[in-house]
Amino acid sequence: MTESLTLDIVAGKMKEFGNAEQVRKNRIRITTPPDRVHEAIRMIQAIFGFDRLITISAVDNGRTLELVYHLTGPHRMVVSIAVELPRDQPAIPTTSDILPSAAIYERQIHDLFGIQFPGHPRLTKIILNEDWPQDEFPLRKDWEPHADTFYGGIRKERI
Amino acid sequence: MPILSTAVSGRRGSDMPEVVVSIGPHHPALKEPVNFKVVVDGEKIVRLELDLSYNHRGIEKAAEQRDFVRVLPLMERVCGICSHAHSTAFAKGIEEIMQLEIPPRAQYIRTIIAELERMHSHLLWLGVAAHLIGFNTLFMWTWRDREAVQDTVEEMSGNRVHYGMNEVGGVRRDLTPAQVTAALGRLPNLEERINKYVDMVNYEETMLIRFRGVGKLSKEEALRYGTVGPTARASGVDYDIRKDDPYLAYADAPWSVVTDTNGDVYGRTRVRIWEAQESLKIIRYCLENLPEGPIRVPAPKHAPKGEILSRYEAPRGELAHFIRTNGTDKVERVDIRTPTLANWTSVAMCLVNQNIADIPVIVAAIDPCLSCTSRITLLDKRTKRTDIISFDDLSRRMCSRDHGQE
Amino acid sequence: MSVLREMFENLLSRPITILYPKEKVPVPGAFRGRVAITDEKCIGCSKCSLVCPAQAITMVEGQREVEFKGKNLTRKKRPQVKLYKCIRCGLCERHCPTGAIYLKNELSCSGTDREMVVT
Amino acid sequence: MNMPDPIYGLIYIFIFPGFLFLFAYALFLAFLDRKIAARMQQRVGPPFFQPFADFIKMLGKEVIDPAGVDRAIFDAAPLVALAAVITAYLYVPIIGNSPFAFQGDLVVVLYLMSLPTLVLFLLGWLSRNIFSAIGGIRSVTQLFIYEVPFFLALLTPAMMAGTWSISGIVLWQQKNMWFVFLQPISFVIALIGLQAKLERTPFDIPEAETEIVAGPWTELTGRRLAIMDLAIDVSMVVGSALIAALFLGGPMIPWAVTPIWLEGVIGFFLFLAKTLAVLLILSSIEVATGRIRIDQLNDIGWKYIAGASIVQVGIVLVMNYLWGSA
Repeated sequence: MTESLTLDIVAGKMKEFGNAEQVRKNRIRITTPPDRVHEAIRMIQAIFGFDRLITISAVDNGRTLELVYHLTGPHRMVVSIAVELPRDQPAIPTTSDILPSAAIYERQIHDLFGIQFPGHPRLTKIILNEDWPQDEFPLRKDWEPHADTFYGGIRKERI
Repeated sequence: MPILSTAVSGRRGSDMPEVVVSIGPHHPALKEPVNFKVVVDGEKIVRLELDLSYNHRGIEKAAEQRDFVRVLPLMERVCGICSHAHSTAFAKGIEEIMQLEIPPRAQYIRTIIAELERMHSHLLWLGVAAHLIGFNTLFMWTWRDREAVQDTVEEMSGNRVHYGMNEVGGVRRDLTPAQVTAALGRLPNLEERINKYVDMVNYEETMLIRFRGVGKLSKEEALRYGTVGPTARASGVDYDIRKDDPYLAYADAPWSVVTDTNGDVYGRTRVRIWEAQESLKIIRYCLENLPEGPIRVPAPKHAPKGEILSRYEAPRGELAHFIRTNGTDKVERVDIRTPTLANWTSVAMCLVNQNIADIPVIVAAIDPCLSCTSRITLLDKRTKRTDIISFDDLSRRMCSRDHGQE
Repeated sequence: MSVLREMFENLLSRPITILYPKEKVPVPGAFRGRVAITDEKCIGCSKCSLVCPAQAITMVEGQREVEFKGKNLTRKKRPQVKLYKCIRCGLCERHCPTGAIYLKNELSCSGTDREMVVT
Repeated sequence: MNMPDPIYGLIYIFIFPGFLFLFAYALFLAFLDRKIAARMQQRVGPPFFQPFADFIKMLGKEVIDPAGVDRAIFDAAPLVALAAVITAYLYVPIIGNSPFAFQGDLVVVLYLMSLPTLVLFLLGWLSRNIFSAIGGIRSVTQLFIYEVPFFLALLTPAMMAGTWSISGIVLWQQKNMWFVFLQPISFVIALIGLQAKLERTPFDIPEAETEIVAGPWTELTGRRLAIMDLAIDVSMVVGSALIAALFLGGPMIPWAVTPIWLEGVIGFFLFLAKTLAVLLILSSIEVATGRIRIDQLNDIGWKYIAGASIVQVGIVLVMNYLWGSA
């Protein structure tokens, strides 16, 4: 276990990507614009040795879609890189080329929130069945099942 | 996924269509619905496609519509084996957002249940792994000894699977001195059995021959593919949330992170059974040093606005609940990243170039919990033709080739 | 060969499994089993139906004179549990102010009647 | 070889110790096998009529034909397997020597006992199911691995006794010594080979349920499954009786008993005791091990088991030479 990181070090190095804040002990959150996420992750990997992606969380907060990349490393510090995406046509470059384990989370988010990840090798249905209707993203707040749509599996009137 | 193409060895110069063995969603080796389309060459796996979407239940959506009292039973039902893990991870996150200080007795009780759960999960896994290699005796024995753990949990919580011990602010049931004594009374016997299994895992030839060198994952790969839990620790990655980010009573109890350098199924088996030994230590410590005091604090109905990444070391690995609240009595979003989901990438990687006979063992080695996961992965970028071929094609192919061992 | 030794030891000892319907396992006292309601104690506050995660509890007509904290009240409704919707989580027991609804340590059997209710 | 009295022959074939007894004993052995395994795993295990009940039940179940399967062959194949093993049984000494014994019956028995495996391959092939096909191929691969050492192991007693007749080998043992003491390596290999022939762990590779569902058995239903199951149970009886005859002295005792029927009765109980002993060993092997992979079996089979059996053959030749010259 190496030296634990403090907010000051991380904030200093990552200043150009956005402001960092200490959410709680050993959690740091950096808010950054969408187009810089790739760069920020590569930077944080290179400087601090963050070698593992815990997860990518997606949140629909009603106005925008938020993505939070949680990374950790040998110093056992969790750095969360948060971005906000517009609700219409949300897209963000994939990180699966630098973080292989991100591919599976990105596909999941693509399914449930409809966020596009340009550059992703295979962005097909992962969590929903193949015959799930296009353009319906069940974890968005405004999603309502339609009575006349077939969602695959069991018809709605039988749910 | 681009990573796969490097690992796939080219087929040995034949234009024959590839044989696709479709395993699952109903198959005796699989305890839960999952589908593998395994492309094989003789008995060797060329690559595989996983399809895990058979029981998506929309729990994350359902959780957004329930208040904090009613969401905990739902969280428990994410998974049967690690039910306490999910409900504790969630309760822990909500409590942190609410800034509640949980009484130490509640912390200890949660720890006891969590470690009992880990122990029963690991014993169950050992049994399943033994069953998958046809060693049914060990399967029966581990499950027999697992009953002792289950009985303890049942006595404490009232149920064998869905313990229902957690609520926001503490635990629901207290441990009576009689229960503590009974639980402590069961431990020596259990310890003896677990030590026996440690011996068996290390020296039993019939297991060594099937587990050694199967599904190997180096430390770099384990990190790269984001593996968690015993799978990662078997490859020498000493990530354990209980040490890295101590919660409950893990900071007090004497225990150490178990790692192994083998990185194969054998290593994962050893890590799991050693972890069961560590669990015993924690349980004994917690039962003996159970602090007095209340078991819960009153929790407010509403949680303030906030977000938290609640990490928990479930039996299968790191479980992460990302919780966002919005000031009401419901969560705005709970994003559950289960350990199995994190481990799938590595499974797909280590299956390549192994034998068909090893599929169940390798898949089981991460202790997959599909009811937690329920996702699809289709791991190949290359557009090679992989139709499910007709039987005639198969027989023609098989007749035309030498079917000796390769 | 510890396996061989244990095998032959087991061969001579009693089996650990039981023939279920003939022999019964002891059920611990704290077991969360079939739900039961003591109608005399119920004050009709409908807390149980609010916390039930499976929404198995509905409040039905059941007027009755009840006593709660020394006061005499008239309750309007009483709970009714759909037994096969109940997941036996015990939240109703935990939140009941009078202890009228509780879980017995009796196994809740499977059945074919989906509409079976406990009142 | 003198033909037996026809009525005695009929009774021998059909009632005792022929088919009727054989089926009962085969099902009893199947029960015992399951019970021993269960008790070793500390389970209660099945009641004694369970295999019989299973057999009757499966006879009554619907026979399902996989799409496109050749019904006639699919129906006939299990019968062929059953017929082969019960024919083999007639040559194995049960109460004294078999009345049908002839010079060279050992070879016939070995040949007939290989048939169920080939039938399994055929069934796997005919099922038009990928698991069955893989299972069938595995069963033939396994056949090639264990058959050579198994045959060598069973032929070494014949080489030493100087006869190809099972009865002759039994008689030789009555005069001299059980082959289990003379050829322990062969005995062990024969047990391993029998385990592999019966496709029991650690050699249940062709029907590995956690890998390929049930291998060739996947598409068997109803009476086909019942008959095939019975054929395997019968070949367990035949196999253990054969090992008892070749290595454990068969139903003979080294001294003469005056009334001829008493000798038969004693022989019968010796047969029971010896087959049960063989079954106990086979069950213990099954309980104590897990399944190995086919490539590992290939490795072990050709490297060690075949090697050991050739060494045993060499030892026998040397012993024969020494005894011959002495």
